[in-house]
Amino acid sequence: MQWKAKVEVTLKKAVLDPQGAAVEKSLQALGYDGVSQVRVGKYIELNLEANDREEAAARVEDMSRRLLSNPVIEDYSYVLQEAGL
Amino acid sequence: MQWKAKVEVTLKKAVLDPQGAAVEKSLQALGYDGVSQVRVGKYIELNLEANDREEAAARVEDMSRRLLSNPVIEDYSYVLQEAGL
Amino acid sequence: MKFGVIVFPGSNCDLDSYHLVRDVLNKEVEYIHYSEKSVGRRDVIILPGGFTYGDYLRSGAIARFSPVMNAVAEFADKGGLVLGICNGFQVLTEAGLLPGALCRNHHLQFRCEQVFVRVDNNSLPFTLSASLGKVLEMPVAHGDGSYYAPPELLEEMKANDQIVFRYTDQNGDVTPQANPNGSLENIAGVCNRAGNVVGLMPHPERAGEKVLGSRHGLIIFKSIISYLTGREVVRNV
Amino acid sequence: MSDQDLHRTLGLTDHEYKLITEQMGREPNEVELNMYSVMWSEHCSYKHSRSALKLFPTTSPRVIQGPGENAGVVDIGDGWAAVFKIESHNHPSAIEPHQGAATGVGGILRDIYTMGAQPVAFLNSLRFGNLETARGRYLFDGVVGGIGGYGNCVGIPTVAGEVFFEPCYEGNPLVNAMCVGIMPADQLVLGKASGEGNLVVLVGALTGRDGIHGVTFASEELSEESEEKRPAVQVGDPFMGKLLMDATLETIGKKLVTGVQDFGGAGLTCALTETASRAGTGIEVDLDQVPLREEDMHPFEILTSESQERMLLIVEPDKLKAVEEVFGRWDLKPAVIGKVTSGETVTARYRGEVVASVPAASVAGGAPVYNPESREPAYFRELANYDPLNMPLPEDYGEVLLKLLAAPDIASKEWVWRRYDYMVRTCTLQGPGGDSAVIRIRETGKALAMSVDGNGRHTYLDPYRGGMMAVAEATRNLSCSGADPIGITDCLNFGNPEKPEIYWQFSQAVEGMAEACRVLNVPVVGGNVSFYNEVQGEAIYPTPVVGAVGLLKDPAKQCVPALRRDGDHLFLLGPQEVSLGGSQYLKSWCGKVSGSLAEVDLEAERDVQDLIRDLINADLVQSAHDLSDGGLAVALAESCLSGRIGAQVNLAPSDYLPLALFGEGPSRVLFSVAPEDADRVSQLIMEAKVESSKIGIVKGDALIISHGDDIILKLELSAMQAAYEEVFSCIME
Ligand SMILES: Nc1ncnc2c1ncn2[C@@H]1O[C@H](COP(=O)(O)OP(=O)(O)O)[C@@H](O)[C@H]1O
Ligand SMILES: [Mg+2]
Repeated sequence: MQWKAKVEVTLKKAVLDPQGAAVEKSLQALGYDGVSQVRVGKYIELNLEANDREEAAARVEDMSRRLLSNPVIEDYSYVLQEAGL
Repeated sequence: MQWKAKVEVTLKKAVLDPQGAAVEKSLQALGYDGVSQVRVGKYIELNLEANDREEAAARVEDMSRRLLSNPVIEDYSYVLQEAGL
Repeated sequence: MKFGVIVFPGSNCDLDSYHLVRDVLNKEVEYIHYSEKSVGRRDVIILPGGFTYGDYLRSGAIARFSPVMNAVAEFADKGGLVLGICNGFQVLTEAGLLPGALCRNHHLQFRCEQVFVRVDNNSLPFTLSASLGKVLEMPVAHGDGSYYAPPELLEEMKANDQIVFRYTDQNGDVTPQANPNGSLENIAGVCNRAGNVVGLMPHPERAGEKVLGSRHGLIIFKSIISYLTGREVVRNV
Repeated sequence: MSDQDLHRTLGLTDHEYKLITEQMGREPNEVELNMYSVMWSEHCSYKHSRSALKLFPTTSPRVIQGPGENAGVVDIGDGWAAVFKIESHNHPSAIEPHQGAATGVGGILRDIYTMGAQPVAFLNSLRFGNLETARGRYLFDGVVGGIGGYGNCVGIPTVAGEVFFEPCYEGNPLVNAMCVGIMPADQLVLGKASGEGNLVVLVGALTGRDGIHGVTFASEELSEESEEKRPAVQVGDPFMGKLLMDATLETIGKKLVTGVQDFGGAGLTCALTETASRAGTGIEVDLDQVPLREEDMHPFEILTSESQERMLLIVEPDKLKAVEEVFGRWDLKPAVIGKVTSGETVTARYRGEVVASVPAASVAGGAPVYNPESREPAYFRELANYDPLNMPLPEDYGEVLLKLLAAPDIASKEWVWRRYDYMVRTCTLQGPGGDSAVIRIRETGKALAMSVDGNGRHTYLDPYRGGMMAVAEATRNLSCSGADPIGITDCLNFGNPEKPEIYWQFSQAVEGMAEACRVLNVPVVGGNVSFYNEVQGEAIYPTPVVGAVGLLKDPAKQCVPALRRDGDHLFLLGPQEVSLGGSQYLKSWCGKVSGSLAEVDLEAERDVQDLIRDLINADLVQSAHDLSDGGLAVALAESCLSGRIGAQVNLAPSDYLPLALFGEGPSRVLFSVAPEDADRVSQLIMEAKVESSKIGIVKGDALIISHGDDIILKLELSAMQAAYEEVFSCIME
């Protein structure tokens, strides 16, 4: 069975996010005041084979930890859905 | 009112995604076979002030088009939720 | 004749353009701070290389909203000459003053090396001193230089002769090996429809002295100078 | 927790705690103890190295500022000065290679412009385990990416470096970053908080919890637990770094600041106590004025945070506005956090209360100096007694040379340096790939040559000679480009100095380096010590790294290794005494790290360097290349490859060809001379009484080496090129 995973990788809260800071300043300069706490991370989409949701989740979990995120500075979260195949 | 927006910015289908290809290759090399169609994009989180959901949506829409994405090569989508303030 | 070099936060080749114009070409040149609302009375505006705003989000994405960019757009609108080098090229595409976009290098690495580019349009103020098909040796130094334009746009650009430079081998042949970053059709530099705004990824300002390895970049500056000199002559008649 | 336990948790010994109470005249409170703990860490206090470092000669008529400030300053004539320093970022890079390396580069950059100098070049020296493991490749790739990422973005070219691979660096890679700057000599500013009533100003990034106790972390061996203790990883922000650099230099240029100090290890605590103690003043700070990135930070966290991209300025009150204007142009807001006081106490207030009040000199300089026990390690004699000349002879020397050329230690590092912008600022006359990099100085018409060198294998086998050889090689590289060495900076990477065997390695290496500096007449003007490079009790090879800077009066005379013209004569200069002990041949071909090093004759070294410089300055040299790893054969191959031309060489009669071809020793230079100059050169060599021989000519498109009547090696350029140039792309991509 084909699954689609959408993984969001974000910098850990305590880790400096210079990119987020620059975007935040820029948005404010563009007149969007009231914008705050901007963080920039990664978004990864992929399809995978797995027999059931549990197996798919386990594999995505595994990939996210090993490759898609850098656990030293990043956290991740994901959603899984059946791929419309 | 405080809102939290989560914006996903992805490369348009027609645009080559070398990062996605590299991640796909690495995943396969790590033994995750059956992984395909990997795409890597950006994930941006931010808080903003707006009186209601509609206003918040309009502003996020606007920022996404003007700054957060480049319409020549990227698409975006977002979700909005009330910030737990 | 007056050159202006825009200094955005994070520009870092501003010095190199400035030095070339002042010390090698002996022309008048001034820096223009990104917060200025006017580019003043200048004949050429250079958007230099560097990492404006750290290249955060996308290269050039934030810089293009600098106050000075409105002035640059107005200046270009009136036919002023605008040259974007490397990051300056990225800023111009982000600002919509040049067509297309610059994406991550296909090998995903920053790459600093000498390349060859061919002049594919020599009817511009920036290239009129070069013969058509002339091959120039210049360095590139960038991580986001892979040129992209959607198919319809590309056709339109070709029809308007907007592709100014292509990466080639030493003999001027467009080959995949000569492409340092995966650019569409080996495109290294483009111009706007009117031909007064040009952007390119290679660094002509780093190829202006023999001790630095090549003087081919001078052709671009000398073209600009003879174009402007010609205009001054006409004006003074 | 009682204070007893707290000081131990913070890495202070009972003895040190007692010293603190003596120096303070009372018990420190928790905040104060934290301040002491970071400043008395090995990283900041140099408590195990200070006595040995005294051996270095640190003065010369050119030296304006020796060790003790953020960087050394050397006169380069015409009213200008060169400023340089090297520093390690080993442990952070082991944890997060990209950010670890990037923040290392950012840190050394700040040390240079803090002095008032415009940074003009970066160099780096790297060591990794092997590239066969995914982790090894990850570290290598990440570190290179981090160095390039920071340097490219701030717009300072990365122009030289070195990379070696040995299993001992597997878990503890070395990342040493060096920066060179230039400035008008009268623009020098020091890290001093002088002038009672002057304002203490913090500018740059917000202060977060990153890197708290980073220095303590750097002063311990890496272990499983260190994972746990690890502070939040520091992330570099080269964009902010560049703004801060440009604006700080502008305030210095406009004489708006009295003192400048960067924030490095130990954060605010270090900046405050060092600037106060250097000036003999005190400082009062209000921690509520420190702009924070995170909420609810404890005073000790504010005082010890190692958030990157921050500077401390000492400003006269009536100049504050002008300072604010300069930074304001880049959207930076200086924060006045305190003022300079009389007395010699640093006092910190938080929410209206005094939370710390410490004697500046005691915190910054009161740590004890240890003279650790030293013991020759058992391995030393054992390995030294090994005789490499017993190894069976190879059948095909061409095959050996190809293997050496393809060894990651020797192979072309283009894969690394093409990721560095080595041209930005358009002053790079010679970038990576030669013996030294050369950067022109627009303002004076002269140029600086620079090189960074160290061979851990050599120092492991013989720390004393290895130390000498590091200094000799770094300066020889400069001499081969025609430049006069004017000073060095050094980074001493060792294991745990509390182990007598490690301390022996350290003190031997320092003695050797000091001796070489004396004879070669180059002062040490700054440096850095990195101890505790150990994983699970296993130390790295003792690895002193030397960064040398030289002055090239006439850049047009700059010489490079590339052979130039068919028919040029090839000379080999220097003593012929070489050894296979610790050689690349022994490592790559025989799989051994053993044997003893060749004798080092420092007088001969000095004569060789003087002579090659004289010959270059007399326009008699077409190319010059220093002989190092891989010996004569590798130097020949490299000279051929960079000149894209072949050579025909005749070896002197030898009983053991591997020694003649691949033996390594100091003080040797391969250079080429136009035929019409050959007699003159021979004459000058004779007059200088330097050993030398004419070994062949530049010719064709192959390297051909014969011994007597036999051709013992013949390799086409293309074959050597394939071996030399494709290694990293193959391994890494
Ligand atoms: N191996 C060494 N050789 C010479 N000087 C050294 C050495 N190690 C440290 N020093 C000097 O000791 C002083 C303190 O070094 P360090 O704490 O690394 O400085 P910073 O805090 O500015 O990075 C500096 O002036 C440095 O040059
Ligand atoms: Mg410092």
